[in-house]
Amino acid sequence: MPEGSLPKEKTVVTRPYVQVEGIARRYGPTTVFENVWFGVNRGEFVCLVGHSGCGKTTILNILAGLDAPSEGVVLADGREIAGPSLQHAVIFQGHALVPWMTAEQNVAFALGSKHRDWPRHRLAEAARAALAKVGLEGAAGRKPSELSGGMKQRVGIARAFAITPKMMLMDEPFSALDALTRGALQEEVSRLVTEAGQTAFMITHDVDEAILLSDRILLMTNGPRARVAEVVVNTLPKPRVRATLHHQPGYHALRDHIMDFLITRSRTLAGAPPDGYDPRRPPEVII
Amino acid sequence: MPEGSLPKEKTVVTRPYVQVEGIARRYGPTTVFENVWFGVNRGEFVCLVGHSGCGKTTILNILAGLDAPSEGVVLADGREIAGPSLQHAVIFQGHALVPWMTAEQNVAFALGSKHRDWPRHRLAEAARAALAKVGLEGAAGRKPSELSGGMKQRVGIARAFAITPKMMLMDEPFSALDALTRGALQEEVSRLVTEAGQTAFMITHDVDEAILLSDRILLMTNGPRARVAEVVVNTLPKPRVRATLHHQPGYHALRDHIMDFLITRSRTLAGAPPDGYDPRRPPEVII
Amino acid sequence: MQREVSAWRAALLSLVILALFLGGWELALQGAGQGGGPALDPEYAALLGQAAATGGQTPMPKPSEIGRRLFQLLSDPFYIRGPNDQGIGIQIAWSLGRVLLGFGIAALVAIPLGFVIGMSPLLNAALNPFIQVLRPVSPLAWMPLALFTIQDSSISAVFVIFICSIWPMLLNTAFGVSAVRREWLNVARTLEAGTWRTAFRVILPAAAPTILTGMRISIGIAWLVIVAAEMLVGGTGIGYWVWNQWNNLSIADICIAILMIGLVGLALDRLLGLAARAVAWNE
Amino acid sequence: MQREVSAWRAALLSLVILALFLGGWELALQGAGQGGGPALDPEYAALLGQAAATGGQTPMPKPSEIGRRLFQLLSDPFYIRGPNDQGIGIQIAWSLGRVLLGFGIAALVAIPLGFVIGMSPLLNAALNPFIQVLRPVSPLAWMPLALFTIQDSSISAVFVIFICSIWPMLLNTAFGVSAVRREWLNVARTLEAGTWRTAFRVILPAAAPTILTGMRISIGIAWLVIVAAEMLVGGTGIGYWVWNQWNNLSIADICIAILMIGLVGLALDRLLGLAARAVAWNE
Amino acid sequence: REAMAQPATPEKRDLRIGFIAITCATPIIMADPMGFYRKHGLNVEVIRTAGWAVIRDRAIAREFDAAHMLAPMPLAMSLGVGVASPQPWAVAAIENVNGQAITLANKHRDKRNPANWRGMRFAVPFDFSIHNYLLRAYVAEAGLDPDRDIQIRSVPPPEMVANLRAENIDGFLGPDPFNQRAVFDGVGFIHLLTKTLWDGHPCCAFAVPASMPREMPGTFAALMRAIVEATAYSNAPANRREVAAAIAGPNYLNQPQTVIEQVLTGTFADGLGQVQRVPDRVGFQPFPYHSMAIWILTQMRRWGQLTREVDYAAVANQVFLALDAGRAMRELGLEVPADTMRRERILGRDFDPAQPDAYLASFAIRR
Ligand SMILES: Nc1ncnc2c1ncn2[C@@H]1O[C@H](COP(=O)(O)OP(=O)(O)OP(=O)(O)O)[C@@H](O)[C@H]1O
Ligand SMILES: Nc1ncnc2c1ncn2[C@@H]1O[C@H](COP(=O)(O)OP(=O)(O)OP(=O)(O)O)[C@@H](O)[C@H]1O
Ligand SMILES: [Mg+2]
Ligand SMILES: [Mg+2]
Repeated sequence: MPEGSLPKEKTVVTRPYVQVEGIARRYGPTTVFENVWFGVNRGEFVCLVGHSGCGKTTILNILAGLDAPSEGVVLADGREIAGPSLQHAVIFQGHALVPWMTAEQNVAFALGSKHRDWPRHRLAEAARAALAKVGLEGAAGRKPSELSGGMKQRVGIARAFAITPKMMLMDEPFSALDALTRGALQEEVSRLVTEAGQTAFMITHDVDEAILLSDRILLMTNGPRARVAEVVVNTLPKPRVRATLHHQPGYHALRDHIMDFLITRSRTLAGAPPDGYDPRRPPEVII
Repeated sequence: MPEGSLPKEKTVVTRPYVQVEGIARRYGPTTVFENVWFGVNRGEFVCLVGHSGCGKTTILNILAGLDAPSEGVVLADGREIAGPSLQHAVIFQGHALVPWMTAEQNVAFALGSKHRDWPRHRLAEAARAALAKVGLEGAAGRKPSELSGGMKQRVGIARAFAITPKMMLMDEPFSALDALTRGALQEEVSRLVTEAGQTAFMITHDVDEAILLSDRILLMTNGPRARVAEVVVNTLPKPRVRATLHHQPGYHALRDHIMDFLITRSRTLAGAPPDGYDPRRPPEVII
Repeated sequence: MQREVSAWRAALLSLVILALFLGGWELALQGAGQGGGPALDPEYAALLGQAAATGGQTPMPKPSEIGRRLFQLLSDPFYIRGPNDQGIGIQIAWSLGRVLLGFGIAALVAIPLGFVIGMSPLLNAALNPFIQVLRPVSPLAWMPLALFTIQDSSISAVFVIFICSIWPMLLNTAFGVSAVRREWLNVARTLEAGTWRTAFRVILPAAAPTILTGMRISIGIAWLVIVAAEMLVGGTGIGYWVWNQWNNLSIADICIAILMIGLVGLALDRLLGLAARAVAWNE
Repeated sequence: MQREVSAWRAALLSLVILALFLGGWELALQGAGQGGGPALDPEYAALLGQAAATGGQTPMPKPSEIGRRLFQLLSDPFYIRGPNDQGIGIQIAWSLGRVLLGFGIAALVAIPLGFVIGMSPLLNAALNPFIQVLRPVSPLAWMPLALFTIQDSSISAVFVIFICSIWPMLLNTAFGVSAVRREWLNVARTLEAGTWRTAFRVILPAAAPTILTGMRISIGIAWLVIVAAEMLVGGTGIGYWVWNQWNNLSIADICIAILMIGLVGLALDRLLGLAARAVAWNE
Repeated sequence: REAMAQPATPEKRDLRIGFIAITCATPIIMADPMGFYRKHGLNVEVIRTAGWAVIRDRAIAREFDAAHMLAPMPLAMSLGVGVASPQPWAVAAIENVNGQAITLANKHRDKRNPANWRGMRFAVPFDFSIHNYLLRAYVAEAGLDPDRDIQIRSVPPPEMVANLRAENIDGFLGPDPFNQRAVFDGVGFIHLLTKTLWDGHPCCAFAVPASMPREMPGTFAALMRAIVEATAYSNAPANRREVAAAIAGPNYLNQPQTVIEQVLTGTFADGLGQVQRVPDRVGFQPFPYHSMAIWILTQMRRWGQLTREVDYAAVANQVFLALDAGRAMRELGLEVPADTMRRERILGRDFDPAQPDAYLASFAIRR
C-alpha cells in the first residue's frame, strides 16, 4: 500500500467526510433539483441512481468543484468546496484521457501536477507502478487510440488513484463498456478503493453495479425538481463477487426494490413527496 | 391493422422462415465465427446474446443482405438472401434517421421506396399514421435533432414497421437509451411485432430485455471462432410486462442461467465445445 | 471559461479598438509631410505636390482624409463618365458579376464532377494528383495562358476565376460524398431505394454542408483572384479601380478599395454562410 | 461501395488520363501552324523567316516541345548569368525564401495571438469583424499600400505574404483553442494544473491539429500570393520569371511555370500535411 | 509601297483602341474628347490597359482594332520575336518623339555620371521598347554592360513611381507623366531628358494589323486622318494646355493636371530645385521614318533579341507605313518629308540607315 494512504481511519466517524447541505441547481426558471441533503462517510462507497436528466452529473460536478450549486453548500472535511482539488479525483464517463499522450504520460501528467518537484524519471516510474496496479504493465507506452475501451478506462482509473486522493468521484465510469469488461473493472475499482480505504461516490444506471459496489445507494426521483427519495442501505456481506452475486441471499429482494423504484416510484414520487418526508434526512431503507 | 399484414399465418410451420446454414465469417486469417446454424420460425421472436466482438452485428447484417457470409448460406422463405430487401426491415442501433428530414419525411421516404406510385399526400398520411402507432402524432414535423433519444428510436421503429416487412431485424436497438425509455420502447416493439404477427430477430446485451421479448434466446460463445453454444427457450407466459417481470415465477432462474453463461460459460465454452455438441443442432435448454 | 459574451460588450470593444487604431493613425500623421526643407523658389514649388514643395514625400493620408474621400465616392457611386471613369458602385457590380459568373460555372462543373469522384474511390485516387498540382497555381500564372489560348480578355478573366475557385468545391464535394455515413447508405439499401433516389435524397443532403463549406472557400478565393484578373484585363471592376488609383498614387483610394473589397468579401462569405446554415443538419 | 483501392490501379489510371490528355493536345496541334491564316503578301512573308512563312494563328506549343524545354531548364537549374538571367531553380528558391519568411512571421504572430483570442470569448467577438473584413482582401490590393508605406520592396513582398496568410492561422488557432474538449480542461482543473501547464500540455496539443490545418491553408494562400507579389516587385522569383516569360510570350515557359508552381505548392502542402500528421491524435 | 485608292466611307465605324495611360498616347486619347474620331466618321472607344503585354495579347486576340504600342513592338511581333509566332502588325503612325526621361531616386543626386551606376536597378516599360534600347546604349557608352553591370527590369509605367519610392529600383527610363510624377511626389529627380540622347527619337506608335490597309481601306484612311490630325493638333505649342486639361481626367490619364501640363509645356520642375524650360520636351510627329525602324532593328540585333539576319530596309518598309502616313499628312496640308530615310545623330554617333551593319559593328559592348 502506498505510504500516502496508510494513516486513514477505517471506522466511520460521527461527522461525514462530505456533507451536502440543501443544494439546488436552477437554469433560469427550471429547477433541475433542489433541497438535496446527504452525507458520505469516510471510507464509505455511495452510489447515486436515478433516471436521465435528474441532475446526477451536476451533483457530482459540484462535489468535484467543477460546478457550483445555485443554492446550498457542500462541505468536504468540514470546509466548503471552492474549486477542484487534488484531494478529489474524478473518473469521467468518457475516460477523458488526452489522446496525444501515452498511457504512462497521462498518468505521469497527473502525478506531475501533484508532485511538482519530482524529476521526470521518478514520475515515469510512479506512473508505471500505477498502471501495473490495474494490470497494464505492458500497455504503458501505448496511446489511448491503441487501447480498447476497457483498457482506456483502466488508465483513467490508474490516473485517478495515482494521486492518492481522499475521495473518488465516478460518473458512470463503465457505462460505455460491454458486460464482460465492465465486470472486470468493477472488481478492480472495488479492490483499489478498499485497499486505499478511500471514500467513493459513484453514479450509475446499472442496478447490479450499484449492488456490487456500494455501502449505500441514493435513489433520486425524476427531474425537474428532483430529490433524494430514499437511501437504500446495502447489507449484502463484503467482499462481493460479481459471478456469484446473484446467488447471494437478499440480492433478488434488494434488486427488485431498486427496480421497482426505477420503473414506477421514481416517477410517482417525483411530484409528491410522501407524508413525513424530510429532505434533510431522506428515509433509510434496509432490506 | 394494415391490409398488407393480414393474411399471415400464426402457426409455426415445419420449415423455418429463416434458415442459417453453416455460415462463417473470416477476415484474412481470423475467423470471427464459423459453423453457425439456426433457424427463425415464422412469427417467432429470437434474441441473440453474446459478448462484444463475437460477430452478432455481422450475423444480423448477413440476414439483412447488407453483408455476405464467407461460407454457408442463409435462406429466407426458402430462397437464398442475395441483397437487402423491403421484406426485411432493420432497426439500427443508432436510429439511423437522416437528420435533414422531419420524422414524417423519414417515414415517408421509406414508404415512398416501397410504394413508388403513391402521391405525396398519401405518403404523408401513411407516415403520420405509422408515427401515431408509436405515439408520436405530435412530433411528425420535428427534425431528429429536436427529438429525444427515445423519440428518435421510436421514429426508427415506425419507419421499419411502416413498410410492413415480413421480418424485423434489430441490432441493440435500445442500448443507447436510459432505463425508463428503454422499458417503454421494449413494450412498444413487443406490441407491434405481435399485432403484425411478424418474425423478429434482435441482438441485445441486456438479459432482462431478452427475457421480456423473446421466444428463444441464442447464446453465442466469445469470439474468435464463436459458435451458437445453446438455445434457451423462454417459457415465461406471454404477454409479459416489464414492471412485473421480475416477480414472475421462473424469471430468476432463467436470468441466472443466462447470467452464468455470460459471466463464465461463454468464455469456457469458447475453446472447447462439450461432447456431443452438434453445431447444426445446438442444444435447446428449457428452464 | 465563460463562453457567453454579451454582443454589446463585444461591439463596444470592437469600436474602442477601431477608434484607438484610427486615432493613433491620425495623430501619427499630424504634421507629417511638412518636413521643413530648404526654402524653395516659389515658381518651382508651385510645380510640385504639396509635400514635395516643402521638401518631403507625399505622406500617408490621414483617416479623416480617407473618410472624406469615402463619403465623396459613396455619395455618387453609380456615375458613368466614359469607359474608363465609372463610379465605385459600378466597379463593384462588374467585379461581382465576373466573380459570380466564374464561380457559378465552377460550381456547375465541380459539384457533379465531385459527386462522381466521391462515389468512386478509384477515380478519386486517380484524379487527386492532378487536382493537387493545379490547385496551388496562382491566378496570375493562369492569366497569360488564358489570354493566349482563349483570345478574349473578358472570358479569360472569368476563366481564371473559374480555374482558381473550382478546386475547393471539387475536393469538398468528393470528400463529402465519400464520407456519407455508412448507416444512411445502409438504410437506403434496405429500403431498396434506387441509385437516383439514394443520390438525391440521401447522399446529396448528407454531403450538402461539406459542399457548402467548399463553396464558401471557393468564393473567398474567387474574390481574392478578381483583383488580379481585373488588373490585367482592365477596363472595369474594383480590381481595375485599385490599379488605376495606384497609377495615380492615391493611397486614400487604395485604402478605400481595401475596405470595399473586404466588406464585399465578407458579405459574400456571410451569404454562403446563410446558405450553409439552410442546408445544415445537426443530430 | 468498396473503399479500398489498390494504389497501383489508381496510379495506372492517373497515367492513362495524363497520357490521353497530353496525347490529345499533341495530336490537336499536329499540323497546326501550317494552318491557312490570312494569306500574306509573299514578299512580306519572305521577310519573316521560314517559321512565319505560313502566318496565321499563334500556335500553342506541343507537349513535346514543352517537355524539351522543361528538360533544358531542369538540366541546369542553378546557373547565374548576370542579375537578369538565373536558373529556374534559383528563382524557385527565391520565391520559397520569401514565402517561408512571410509565412513564418505570420505564424509567429498568429499562433500566440490566436491563442489569446481563443481563450477569451470577448476578444474573439470583438476582433472578429476586423479579421473578417481584412481576410478577403487581395494581395494585389495590399501591395500598393505596402510599397507606399513600408518604402522597401523586399519587405513589402514579405509583408503582403504575411498579411494574406495570417488569417487562416489566426482563425483556426482561435477556433482550435476555444474548442478544446471541456472534458480535458476539467481533467486539468481537477489536477490543479497551473495556467501554463494547462496551456502547453493540454490546450496546445489539443488544438494542434486545428492549428496545423490553418497553417496548411495559410501556406497555400502564401504560395498563391507569391506570384502576384513578385510580379509587382520583380527582380527574382518564380513570379517574376512568369512575368518575364509573359512579356516574351513564351507559352511553353508559362506552362512550365504553372507546373512548377503547382508542384512546389503541392510539396509545401504535403510537408505541412506530414507535420499535421505528426501532431494529430485520434481517439 | 502604295496603298490602294481610298473609298469615301469607313467599312467599320465602331472601333476599340487600347492605350496605356501615358502622355505618349496623347494623340490617341485626345482625339476622343476633342472629337477627331467623330469628325472622320468613326465611333471609337479608347480603352485603358494595364501593361504592354496585355496590349499585345489583346491586340493579337483582335480585341483591339488598333492599339497604342511601343514603336519596336510591331517590328518584334512581325518578326516573331517575343511572340510564339509572327504577328503581322504595322506602325501606321508614330505618336510622339522625345518625351521620355531618365529619373533617378533622390538619394542618387550625386551619381550623375552613368559610369557610377554599377549595380543599380533600372526599370524600363518593356523589353521591346525604345526606352530599353536607349538606356542600354546610354550605359554602354559609359562603359557598363547593361546585362551584367546593372539590372534592367520591365515594369509597367504606372508602377514605376511606386517602385522608385519603395527603393525597389534606383531609377527608370520611362515615359511621362511618371518622370514628372516622381518629381511632383518628391521621390526622384529628372536626370536627363531622352531628347538629349537622340533628339527626335520615336517612342510610341499607333499600330494596326498589317492587313488593315488592305481589308478595311476606308476605316484605315479615316483612322489615319483622325490620328494625324490629332497628332498635329497636339504638337502645336499653343494647344498644349488645352490638351493637358482634356486628358488629365480619370477617364484618360488619371493624373494631376499640373503634372501633365509640365510635361506638355516643357516648363517643369526637375526635382533638383530648378525650373527648366524645354518647350520641345515632347513632340508629336506622325511620320514613321524607316530609318527609325532600322535603328531599332540594329538594337534588337545588338542585344540578342533578334538572332537571325534580316533585311533591315525591307522589314522597315513593310512595318513602318510611311507612305500611308505621308498621304494622310498631305491631305491635311502638313509637310511630308521627302525621304523615309534620315541620318540620325544618336548618343554622339552618326547613324547612317544605309549602313546598319557598319554601325552595329562599331559597338564594343554587344551580344
Ligand atoms: N447549461 C444548461 N442549461 C439548461 N439546462 C441544463 C444545462 N446543463 C444541464 N441542464 C439540464 O440539467 C439537467 C441535469 O443534467 P445532468 O447532466 O446533471 O443529468 P444526469 O442525471 O447526469 O443525466 P444522465 O443520466 O443522462 O447523465 C438536464 O435535464 C439538463 O437538461
Ligand atoms: N473489416 C474488418 N476487418 C477485420 N475485422 C473485422 C472487420 N469488421 C469487423 N471485424 C471484427 O469482426 C468481429 C465481429 O464484429 P461485430 O461487429 O459483428 O461484433 P458484435 O458481436 O456485433 O460486437 P458488439 O457487441 O460490440 O457490437 C469483431 O471482432 C471485429 O473486430
Ligand atoms: Mg450524467
Ligand atoms: Mg454489434
